[in-house]
Amino acid sequence: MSDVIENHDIGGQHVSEHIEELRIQDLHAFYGESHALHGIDMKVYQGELVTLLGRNGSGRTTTLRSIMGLIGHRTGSIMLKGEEVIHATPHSIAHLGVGYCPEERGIFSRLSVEENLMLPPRVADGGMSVEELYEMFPNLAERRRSQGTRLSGGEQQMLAMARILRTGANILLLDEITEGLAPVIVDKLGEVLLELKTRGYTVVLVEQNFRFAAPLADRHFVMDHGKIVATIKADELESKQHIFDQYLSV
Amino acid sequence: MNKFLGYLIVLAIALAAPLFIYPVFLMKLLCFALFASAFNLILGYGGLLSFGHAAFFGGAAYISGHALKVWGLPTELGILVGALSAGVLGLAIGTLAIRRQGIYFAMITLAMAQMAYFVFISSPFTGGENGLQGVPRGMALGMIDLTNDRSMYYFVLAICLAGFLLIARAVHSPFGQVLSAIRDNEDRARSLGYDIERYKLLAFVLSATLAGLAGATKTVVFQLASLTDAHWHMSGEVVLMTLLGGLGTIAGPAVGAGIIVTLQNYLASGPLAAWVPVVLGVIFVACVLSFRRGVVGELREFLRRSF
Amino acid sequence: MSKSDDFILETRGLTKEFKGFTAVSEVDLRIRRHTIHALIGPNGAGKTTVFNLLTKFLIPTRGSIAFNGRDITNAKPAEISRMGVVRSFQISAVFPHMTARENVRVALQRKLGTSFHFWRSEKTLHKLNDRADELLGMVGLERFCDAMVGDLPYGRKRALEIATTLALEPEMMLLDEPTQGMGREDVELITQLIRKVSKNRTILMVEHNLGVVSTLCDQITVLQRGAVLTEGTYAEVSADPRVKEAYMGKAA
Amino acid sequence: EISDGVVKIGLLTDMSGTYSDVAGPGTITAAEMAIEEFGGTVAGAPIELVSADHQNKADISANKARQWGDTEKVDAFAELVTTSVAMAVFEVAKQQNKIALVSGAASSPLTNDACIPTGLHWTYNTRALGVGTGSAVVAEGGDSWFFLTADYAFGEALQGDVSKVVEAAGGKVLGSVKHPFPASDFSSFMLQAQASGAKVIGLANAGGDTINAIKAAKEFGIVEAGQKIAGLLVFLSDVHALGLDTAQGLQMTVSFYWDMNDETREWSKRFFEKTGKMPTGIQAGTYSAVRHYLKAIEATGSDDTDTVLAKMREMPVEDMFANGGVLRTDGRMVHDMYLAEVKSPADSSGPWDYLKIVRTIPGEEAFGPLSESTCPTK
Amino acid sequence: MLTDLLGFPPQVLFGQLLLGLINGAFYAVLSLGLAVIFGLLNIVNFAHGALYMLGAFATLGLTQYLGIGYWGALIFAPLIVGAIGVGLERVLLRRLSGIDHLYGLLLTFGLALVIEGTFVKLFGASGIPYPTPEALQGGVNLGFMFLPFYRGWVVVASLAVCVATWYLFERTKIGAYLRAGTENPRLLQAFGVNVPLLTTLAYGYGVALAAFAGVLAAPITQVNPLMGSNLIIVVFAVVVIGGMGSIMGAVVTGLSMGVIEGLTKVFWPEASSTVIFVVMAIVLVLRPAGLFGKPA
Ligand SMILES: Nc1ncnc2c1ncn2[C@@H]1O[C@H](COP(=O)(O)OP(=O)(O)OP(=O)(O)O)[C@@H](O)[C@H]1O
Ligand SMILES: Nc1ncnc2c1ncn2[C@@H]1O[C@H](COP(=O)(O)OP(=O)(O)OP(=O)(O)O)[C@@H](O)[C@H]1O
Ligand SMILES: [Mg+2]
Ligand SMILES: [Mg+2]
Repeated sequence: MSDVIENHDIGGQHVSEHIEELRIQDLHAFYGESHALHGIDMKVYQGELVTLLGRNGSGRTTTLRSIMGLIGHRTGSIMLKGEEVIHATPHSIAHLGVGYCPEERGIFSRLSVEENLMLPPRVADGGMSVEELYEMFPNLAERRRSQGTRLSGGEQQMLAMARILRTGANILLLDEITEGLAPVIVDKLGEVLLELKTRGYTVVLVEQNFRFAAPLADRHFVMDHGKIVATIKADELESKQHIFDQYLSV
Repeated sequence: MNKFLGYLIVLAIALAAPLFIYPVFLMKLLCFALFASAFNLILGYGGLLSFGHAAFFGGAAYISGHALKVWGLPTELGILVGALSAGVLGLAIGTLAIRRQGIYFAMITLAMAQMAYFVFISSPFTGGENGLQGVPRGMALGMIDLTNDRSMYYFVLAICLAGFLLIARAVHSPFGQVLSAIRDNEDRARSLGYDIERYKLLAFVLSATLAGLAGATKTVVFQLASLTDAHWHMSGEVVLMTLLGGLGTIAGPAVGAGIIVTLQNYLASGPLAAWVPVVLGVIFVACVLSFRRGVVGELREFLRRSF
Repeated sequence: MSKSDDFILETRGLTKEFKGFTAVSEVDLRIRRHTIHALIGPNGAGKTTVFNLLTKFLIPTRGSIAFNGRDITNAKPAEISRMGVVRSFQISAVFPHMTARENVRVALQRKLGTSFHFWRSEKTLHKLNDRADELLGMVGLERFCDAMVGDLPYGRKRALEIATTLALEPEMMLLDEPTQGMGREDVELITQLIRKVSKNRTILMVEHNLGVVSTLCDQITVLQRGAVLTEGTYAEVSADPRVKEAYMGKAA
Repeated sequence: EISDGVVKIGLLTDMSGTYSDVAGPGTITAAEMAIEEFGGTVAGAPIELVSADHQNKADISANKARQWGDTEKVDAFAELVTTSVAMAVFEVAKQQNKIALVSGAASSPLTNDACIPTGLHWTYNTRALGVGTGSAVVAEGGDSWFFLTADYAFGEALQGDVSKVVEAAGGKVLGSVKHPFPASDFSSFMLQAQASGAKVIGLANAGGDTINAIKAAKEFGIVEAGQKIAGLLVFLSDVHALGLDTAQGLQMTVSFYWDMNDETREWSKRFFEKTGKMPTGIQAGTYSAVRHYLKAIEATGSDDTDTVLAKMREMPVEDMFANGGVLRTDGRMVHDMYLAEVKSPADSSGPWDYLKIVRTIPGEEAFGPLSESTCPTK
Repeated sequence: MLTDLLGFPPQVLFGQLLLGLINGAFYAVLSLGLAVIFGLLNIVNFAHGALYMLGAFATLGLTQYLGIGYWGALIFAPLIVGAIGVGLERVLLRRLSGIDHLYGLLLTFGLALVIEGTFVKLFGASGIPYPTPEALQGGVNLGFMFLPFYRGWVVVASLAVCVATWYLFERTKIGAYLRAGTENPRLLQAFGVNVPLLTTLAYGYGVALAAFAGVLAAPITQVNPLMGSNLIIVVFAVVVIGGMGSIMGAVVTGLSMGVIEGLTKVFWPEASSTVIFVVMAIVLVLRPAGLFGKPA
């Protein structure tokens, strides 16, 4: 079981020049007194799409939240684009070009759909325009004036995703973004992620829907009980099926 | 068994206390302990912060004072009338407020209590700023002379014990179960078929009635009812007592009331007299910042962790 | 079989408008007794809104709803639940500061009619414990009877929620995305559970997981833009090109 | 025979509120000055003074007094500014059979309907104020009145007593408005008073309330527009706070003024050295009451309530405050009152030189005969 | 109704209305500050009355000790008190983020007791006079009443502040941040907004508004340690009527409640201090989220 991946292990063609966008070392995170992450180590390179897989409660969301600086108590090291952010505040982390789409969607009820969309400040150049986004998610265009939380569950999910695509963030932390979406929309999201990858975006994807994640990802990190227990490259999926069986099914 | 022994010891102390401590002070303490426990019923177990409980405390104080002084009712009956009218007032205020939660609930109860306050200040029967003075203590059961502080004390002790028992029972009753379910997850309780407004309302009315019982008893002890009892500071004070003692614990509010009343009494006669509100404020702040479980709650937590 | 032939729930011309926006329009839904019926459709099609109308969390703009032939268009949420229509929530709905047994007991105790009795001892509720434990056993929670529910993992909470719902002995259960946010193993668990409890019961569910829908459901209604697009068995529905285009995409 | 071997006086006053300037800490100093005159002991027993802030609240006062009497061996209660306080303490004093020396509260009911056998009303009362200021104002042509009244027993009593005087002198009362106690913004009440068209706006309030009302009148040009303000209970400290510019010409009835004779000047100077302020009538009255109480103990060698009370009634009150004052059986201490007028800045020689005594009102005229009193135990 | 009206001389009616409007201006500025604070921190700032009082005392102190007159105080007192607010937020209120909002109410209630109690101890409860600024002494006879210039100024200054605040919070991006920040500050921060700073500044601003009202009030009501303690309850009612957290609601309701109170003083003086609470009860029954509030 190798937690640390050396540069030469990287196989994905999309990975440009092996620039380290994210490096996590010995990350521990705590909710009050409960210890949620027990020493995470991982690296993600620019232009890579990786997934975090695992059972409910294995610590995937917590990992994303830790990277974002949203967990009060954490130790270890998190390097983002070469900067140590373990002690940084969430807003300064965001300004390194990180976009976060939370599990619970986090649509603001006191803002209209459009205000929700326009809310996150731009953190880098090259974000998508509002028109592009409305084209991608026509439901949103139709309901742009209504109150954010009046949207249906799936529409809220679209909004949460669209919102960070606008900001120009090029490291995306996406938590269960296909949740509650109709299969057609899920297909569309998959296309979007592929497109982003070609643009050099780095994506960390937390997914239950393995069928969705498998064809997109360069590597899969398998988590269990707050640890990364296996790393599986896209081309090893079949050979390492037993690992999935061990950690993901009953 | 252990618990039972504990209760016996507390009871023994309560029975012997007036031999050593000024009974009037003890009675005040008991009344406030009951008031805070009644308040805890709605905040600690119902999850609703009422910022208007002074209206019930003060309202009952006035009405029982009037009943005893002007109508000449026997003492027990006068107290009962006061408590029941607090219950009726609770029903009126509760019906309006119960539909809202959190801060809105606090604000509505505060505003309604403020209306009650203005009624009290401008009605002739309350004596306005002068207060309702010279309420007779009368006889208990028509034979025990209550002008004697000791007898009065045992009378008050009996009333307050009855109040505490009722509260403890209500918390651990079928009703209490539904109430804590509602506090935990309102929508779910509703989807299980409970008409949650009615449950909250009942809790509110119970709490108001018992707060009224405390206020009425206090009137008899001190032989006067005044605006202080109905002022919003009183509503704040009872929150403080409950919070300090421990929200949602049976003994907490009584302990909190004990601490605050003792402190007030002790400070008032010392050089710190004028600092009483400041000291209370500091306790408030300290409680909220680092002591949210209250004395009893923290103690319980400590015991839980170390054993 | 004649009994299961009739419809337990029927809506006629059910319509809901929000400030000029029609979320549900003229929906005629007929749900056969003792079946598992699914409501599917694109995001924003109006599925949750239909649910909310059926359970009276929303008031219909037009149309009527009948349950067992009785008009319930103007009933209140608590009434519906007492009549035997119980919903589960999109997120898990439990009482976190109570034990699992107490959670179920809260649902059971309503029938005793003593829920307003604040002068009675809690002990009067103990006679419900056996039934509560039985229900917990049914959903595989026998080991967690005395556990504080707040500490249970997500999948268990959902299971508990279903046990609580069962305690009401509902004739009909409404499940809104019962497998949402669940890992593979929990999806399995819940799917089996739903099948288990569907005996002698009617279930209406919203679900995007087509795997679950295809294995569980007898009848499927597809909504689109607030209106019924088509109805039928999974095979029928998934063969419909309109459904493919609007909803299923490659998945079908 | 001194009970518990100590003579203990409990002084209840408003230490920080509306009446803290007219009474407040100054009354403690005054009482201490009386005790000092006895060298701190009387009839062989030490004299002790305990004090507390009652915040103008009846309940606080009653509780405090009760506790003092029950547990702290206090023999007499003193000062008791504001009527509601005095009445609450009367209730306790009656039960405990202890002497209550009222020098702060003003309502005449204290020696009428609300009297108790052991309650002594020392400094003044609302009747005397009416007789003094009321009749003086009517005499100058102010024959139609509108009252701004503090909404508690004292305000009511003052308005009632003054109204009687006004009506007896042929004047008319056009109306009144009650204001909360204490109030800060009087503009709305002033507008109502103005709209009444009365020639005189009578302020049936005291302390901070009076000051604020007078300022509001000035702000809204009430006086320029031709109405007259009559402060019915104004103290030296109020004049000091208002400044002569605002207060000049105001007529007021006082029980005491520091600049009346050598004795008053000498005592007041000592008081000034301790407090930095010249004494008000309440403060001087507190001194007089405590002193007379101690004298009676000295004379009888006992602090038994009935014995002391009898002696206090028997001896005339002779000090710099009262000249041959008489303590009646209804509790009233009858002494001369004075009608004064506030000097103009030009007439004043400096700070505290504020008043010109216009008339001495003989005690009997100010307080009325005992036969008028409705006190049942007189 | 008209005949009823005619039963009162216009002097009374218009006079009380105008005074009501002036009081309303205070309600508006104070409730505006509360709304801003509630809007972002989700805290019902019970200390608002005490901070209003601090504004008045700051005015007094600036004048007495530093020789800075009224006009200077109008700028500096809000700044000073705002800075105190910033300190309170940083040291105390911040520690409550993420727990039940009711604790914020309780904490600020305690703070109010501490601040007011301390000032009563230091300065007594009877109030200290503060002179009307030279330039605004005197007044103008409007026919139906004599309007002191100063009171007119109060209305003008308050309205100006209200409009500026409304613009800032409703028409700029800050407004959206504030609304979003109330709901989910952590997420907003994860989007790159410096929420802690925003929170601190919002509290400081709300408090500075209270202090501004305090400066305006100093010449009218005297500088009194308890000047805010009963006012605060009325202002709470105003905020609830307007809709918690609604800027517009706070301003409009503040002014209209002043006027309604003024009218009540004509028709039924005894009820004037209660009328706002009656209005509040009615509004909450009919529109639970307040007149301008959006239902949750
Ligand atoms: N706010 C919280 N307070 C306390 N414990 C928490 C909190 N959030 C998560 N945990 C615990 O931390 C552990 C990891 O949770 P996390 O949410 O990261 O899991 P996950 O893999 O994302 O699962 P899920 O599928 O539920 O999103 C779990 O045991 C969970 O119970
Ligand atoms: N309270 C409301 N006010 C205004 N519009 C609403 C409201 N609730 C829902 N809508 C709109 O009605 C439409 C139907 O919503 P609904 O939640 O029923 O969709 P759904 O079919 O459940 O979708 P999903 O699969 O995404 O959950 C959506 O477009 C939504 O924006
Ligand atoms: Mg939905
Ligand atoms: Mg003695």
